[in-house]
Amino acid sequence: MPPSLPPLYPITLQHGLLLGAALFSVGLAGVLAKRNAIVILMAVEVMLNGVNVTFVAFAGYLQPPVLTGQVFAVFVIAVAAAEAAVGLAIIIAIYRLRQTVQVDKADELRG
Amino acid sequence: MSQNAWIVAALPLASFLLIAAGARRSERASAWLTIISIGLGAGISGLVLAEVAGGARVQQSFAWLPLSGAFGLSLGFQVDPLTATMLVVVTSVSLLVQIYSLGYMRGDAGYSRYFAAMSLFTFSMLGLVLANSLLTIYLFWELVGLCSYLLIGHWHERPEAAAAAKKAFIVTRFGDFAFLLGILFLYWHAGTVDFTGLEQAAAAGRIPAAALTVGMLLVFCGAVGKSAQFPLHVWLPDAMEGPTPVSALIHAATMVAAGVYLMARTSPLLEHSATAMLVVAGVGGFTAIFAATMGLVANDIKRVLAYSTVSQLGYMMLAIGLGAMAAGVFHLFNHAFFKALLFLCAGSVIHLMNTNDMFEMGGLRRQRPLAFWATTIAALSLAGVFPLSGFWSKDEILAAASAQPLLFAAALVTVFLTATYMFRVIFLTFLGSPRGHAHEHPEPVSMAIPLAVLIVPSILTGLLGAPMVGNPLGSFLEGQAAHAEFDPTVAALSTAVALGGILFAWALYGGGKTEPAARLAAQFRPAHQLLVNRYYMDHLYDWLVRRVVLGIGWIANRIDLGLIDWMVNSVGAAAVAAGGSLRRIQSGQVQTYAWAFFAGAVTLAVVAAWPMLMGTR
Amino acid sequence: MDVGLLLSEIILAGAAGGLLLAEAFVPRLAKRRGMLLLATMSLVASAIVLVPRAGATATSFSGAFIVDGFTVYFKLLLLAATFLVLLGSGRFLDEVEDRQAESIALVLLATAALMLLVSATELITLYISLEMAGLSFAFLAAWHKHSDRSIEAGLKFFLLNALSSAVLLYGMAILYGITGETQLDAIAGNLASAPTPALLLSVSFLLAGFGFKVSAVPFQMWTPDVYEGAPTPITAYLSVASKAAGFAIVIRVLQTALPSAQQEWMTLVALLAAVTMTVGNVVALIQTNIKRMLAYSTIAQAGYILVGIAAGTDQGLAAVLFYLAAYTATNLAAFTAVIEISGRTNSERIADFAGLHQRSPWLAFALAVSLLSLAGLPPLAGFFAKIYVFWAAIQSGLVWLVLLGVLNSAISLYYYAQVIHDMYMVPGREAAPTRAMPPLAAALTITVVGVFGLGILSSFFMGAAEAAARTLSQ
Amino acid sequence: MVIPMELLVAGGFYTFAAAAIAGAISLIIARNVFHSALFLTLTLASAGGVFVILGADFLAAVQLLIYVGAVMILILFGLMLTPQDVELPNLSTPGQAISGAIVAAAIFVVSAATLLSAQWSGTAAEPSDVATTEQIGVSLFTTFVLPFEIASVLFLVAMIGAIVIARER
Repeated sequence: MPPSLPPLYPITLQHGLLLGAALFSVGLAGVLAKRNAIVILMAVEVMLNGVNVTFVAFAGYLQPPVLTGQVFAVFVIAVAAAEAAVGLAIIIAIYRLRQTVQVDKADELRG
Repeated sequence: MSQNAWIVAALPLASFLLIAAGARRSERASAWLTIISIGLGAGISGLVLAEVAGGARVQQSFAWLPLSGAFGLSLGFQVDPLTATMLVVVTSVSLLVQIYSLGYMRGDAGYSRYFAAMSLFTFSMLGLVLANSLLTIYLFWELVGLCSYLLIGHWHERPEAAAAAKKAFIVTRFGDFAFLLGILFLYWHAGTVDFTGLEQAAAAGRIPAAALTVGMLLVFCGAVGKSAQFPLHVWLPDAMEGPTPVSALIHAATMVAAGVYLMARTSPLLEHSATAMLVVAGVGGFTAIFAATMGLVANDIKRVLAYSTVSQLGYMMLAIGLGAMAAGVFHLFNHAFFKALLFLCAGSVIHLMNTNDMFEMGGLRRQRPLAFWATTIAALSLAGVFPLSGFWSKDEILAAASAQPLLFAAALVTVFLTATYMFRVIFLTFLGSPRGHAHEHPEPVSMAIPLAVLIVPSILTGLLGAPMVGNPLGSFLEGQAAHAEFDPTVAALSTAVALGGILFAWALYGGGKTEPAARLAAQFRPAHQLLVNRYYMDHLYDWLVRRVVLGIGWIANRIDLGLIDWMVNSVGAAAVAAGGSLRRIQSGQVQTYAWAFFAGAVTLAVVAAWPMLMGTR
Repeated sequence: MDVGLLLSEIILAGAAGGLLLAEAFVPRLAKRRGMLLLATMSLVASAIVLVPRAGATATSFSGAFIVDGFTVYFKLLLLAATFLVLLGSGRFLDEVEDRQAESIALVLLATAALMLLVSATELITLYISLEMAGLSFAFLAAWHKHSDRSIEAGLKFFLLNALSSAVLLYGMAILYGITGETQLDAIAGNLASAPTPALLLSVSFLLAGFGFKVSAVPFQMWTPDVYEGAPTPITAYLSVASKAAGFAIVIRVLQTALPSAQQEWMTLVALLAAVTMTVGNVVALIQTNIKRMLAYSTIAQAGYILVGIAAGTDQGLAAVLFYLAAYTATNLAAFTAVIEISGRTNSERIADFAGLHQRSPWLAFALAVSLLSLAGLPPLAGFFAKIYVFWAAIQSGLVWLVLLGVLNSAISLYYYAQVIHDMYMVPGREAAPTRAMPPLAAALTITVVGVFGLGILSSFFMGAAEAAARTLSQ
Repeated sequence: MVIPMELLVAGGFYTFAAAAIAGAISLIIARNVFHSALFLTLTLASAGGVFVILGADFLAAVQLLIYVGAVMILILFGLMLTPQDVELPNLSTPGQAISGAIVAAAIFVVSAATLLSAQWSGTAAEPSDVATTEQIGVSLFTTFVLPFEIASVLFLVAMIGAIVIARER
């Protein structure tokens, strides 16, 4: 079955999925295109939000309703918070050594 | 006990591992670990033998490399009369030799190494004896070869010893390679390498007759290498470069007997191929007489014994080739004891004189009376003089050969030659007046005891196969009441021939004189030269290696350099070049890595959905 | 709800907490030897708790957590690997003197996380265990925080790990959307018999996410950099424990949740296996740093292991389980030797291993044995592992993959043998022989014995692996 | 005039969705990292709005509390602890940025096409609008108590590690 865009309204599952995919991809573009490690971290958060939107969309529309998707999203948010802390700790440590947070400067290990 | 017969082999392995792990720092510990482990093994072997005599049989194997389908390899052990007999021979001779080594090797720099290798060797030999399949036997076969290499080259700082070790290794490799081919060949046709499985397949006619012949001949090649049969006999005399106890144990009593054991073990298969049997008998008979003639002129006491070993192994092969497996094993059994005794006596006089050359000995009867009497008894036994042990087994073989005039004649001549060269040794070494300088040092008790002990079986073991007690060993091995083929005419004839040989030796060397022999040698100079130069076999091999093999090697090398090398190098260069370009992708940029990651994920998704996109699913 | 099933993990977490508290409140007591003793005791206790569980399958926490033969096999492997890594970590702990307790505690917590991961049968539990392990590894890789290379390794691992879990999560979200379930067996129950494109998208994303954990090409690119930059004991730990758990969860998810797409995932895994072993071996050819070379070697090994998964049979699974045990022993032997050698020479260049045979024969021997096992030479563990895996693949008709695998093994011999050649044939500079710390020597001995034992007695261990694999397919 | 509920929902969804995507794109385009952080806040908050529309009221609260409240503060601290030239550099090399965009687009096309073409069995016409807070709360302490407990240990790991790695010594 060829993919087709959902109708303008009402809002359906497909709308949510499309938004999720869009956020995921835009976040990915940010990860691949930005140099600043902290901004990359932010872009990762955008990707995770894309996934969360997908989860919530499924949780909202699936019949019979199962909230597992929302619970999953709660955990994703929790992990994202921990991840941010971990990432920032490492970024601060690398900044202390090199006075920069540009990821393309971290290429001593290669080959 | 026979259910756990593997313990017999495990004990010396444990002692080897303990020595390697640290006991090597103490010479005393190394030696006693070896002796105790083998001693225990000998005790257990006795129990096993008793149980097997009572009817116990064991057959155990476990899947070593379990693969589903038709393949998969298993290892295992079996206990039957042949195994039980061999266990006793190997452990008891090994035990006595180890005790002897205590004194003989004293002061040697590699004392612990020697005992470690001896432990490993005993383990391998016992494993070989216990093996229940050709594959298992082959593993231990190779291990035995490795130990032999280590022990011949024990004094590796001596170039002759190093060369001899290498020669032994390489020559036997030829046989081993054929053996391996034979195993694969039989496996191909029978689908199993277990002895019982092979026997059933052969009995049921599931192996084509021609295939069985080819397979058994290939297996026999392995035995030819290990048991130093013509034309792969050249390594054994050189192997005398090793310490004398090594010669006694592995180049007389046990390891070289592995070939005979292999043929005895596979004799149920061999019996299905008359051609293979004829070849085995022919090679055995020829080797017997061929090696004996070379023994006539060697001056190195150990070399004479080595030729004698080759010759006697030929006897055993002859018996097996004639279908008299029990007679062959009986001879192996007797030979192990009196040949070990001969070597240990030789070691005793070598220890005293510091030379192997009999023409530098003479008159040693007074200094080493025990060795003299032991040698005489063992020599009489070897020559087959009634009623010593060698008489009974040799006569059984002769009786078996009596139907084949040519083989019978060869065997009979060999009896004469055997008696001659053995008494030549005795006259030159022990009688007459001293021709060399003895380093007067007393013989250690540890060396005397094994000599004294070994005299007993050299006299008595023949009774196990004697007809008047009903040939118990033969019945045991054959699994049915076997009557010894005893032919009074043959017995009388062989005894007479042996006595004739002794008299001939007396005429030439009696009382330690050497002139008659020298005169005879001058008279038959070409023949003498031929014998002294060992039928130029070594020269022939040398020439072959230098001209033919090296020539082929040169051509192969050209091809190798030109073609194969080029191919290998190209593949290698391509791989390295590919590595180089892939390495550039590994740029150190984390975002490149992330990019590759997602590109890979998309690719996976597309590949996964491809059949659906194409509508094929 | 049987909390007792969690006991082995709780013991480890408790020991980690105990270490941290001890360091905070009674610093005088928190000496390295005592801490290591506590840690190893907790590992042993954890193993003792586990062993009786091997016989029966038990689930708990609404089916989110399972203990069966399969999980016990992997958990014991993880515990053994952690134990050996801790034994060999003396030098590393000296270097991070001010944070020893945290180091050991993090390793224990990472092990607990991997054990939870192995037992997870529900996507949320699986995800959160995976993240816990991943974050621990990011820290541990960056643990030499004053070293440019270590911190760079940490950053790279952290970023790529976050991305891989994002993709994994997306795959899980889609799977959840298709089935409305997060329990693996319920997912399998709700899946239609024929796979849909959405399911295949999910499978692809899941494979990408897991591919990161097991270093499958092209998701492997973090591996060499992180292995080189991270402290060597951590590299050793990553290369065996993380990888074993990664394979455990790949197998669990593919087998339990996705049998309906088996044909498709077998194709994908076979493809990954082919690319992974080839790239790993080819790039390893030109490495000059031993840790980097071993990193590419582990990538290649992951390729061989994937061959067994691609076979898709019980026999293939058993072969994979055995392979992982053999690989754990072998790789730990190699890394433990490298820890000691590079610690002495202060160099990780392969060229500096020249003449090692004279300076430290035992180390050279251990490294040579492990490299030969990695190359797959008999009678070492690696040889039998390869035989089993390849045989299972042949039985599934993947002859082309096995041929490629054999070709790869031949290529690999070249770079493994090069190191051995340098150690034994090339004269090196003189250096006073020193003695290794006893725990490290013990770890080295245990692993080398393991490499021989797993090889010679392979049928025995293969039996255990088969039993473990059977519990999964039941 | 009564505006149908459907239309209201649709309007809200599109507003929040557009804001979320616009925020995400601006995050990439912005040259100043602080601006990026603000755009991230916009995206996160808008995603929270989408959650409300999709019937996840509790999750929307969590999103605002944790993301906007905690994570954003953390990121701002991170930005301030790593003072540098906040303007440049911005994007990676053109090659990296363009190939990155291509792969991101490919991911979008593949996932969107697959997800839109799929048959989602038994989906409702509109999201259920029961109150979720209690249900989620209960399930966190029953069905999902194990991941909940693991998450607490995960935070312990993050805490230990962050303290060790980020502290000055």
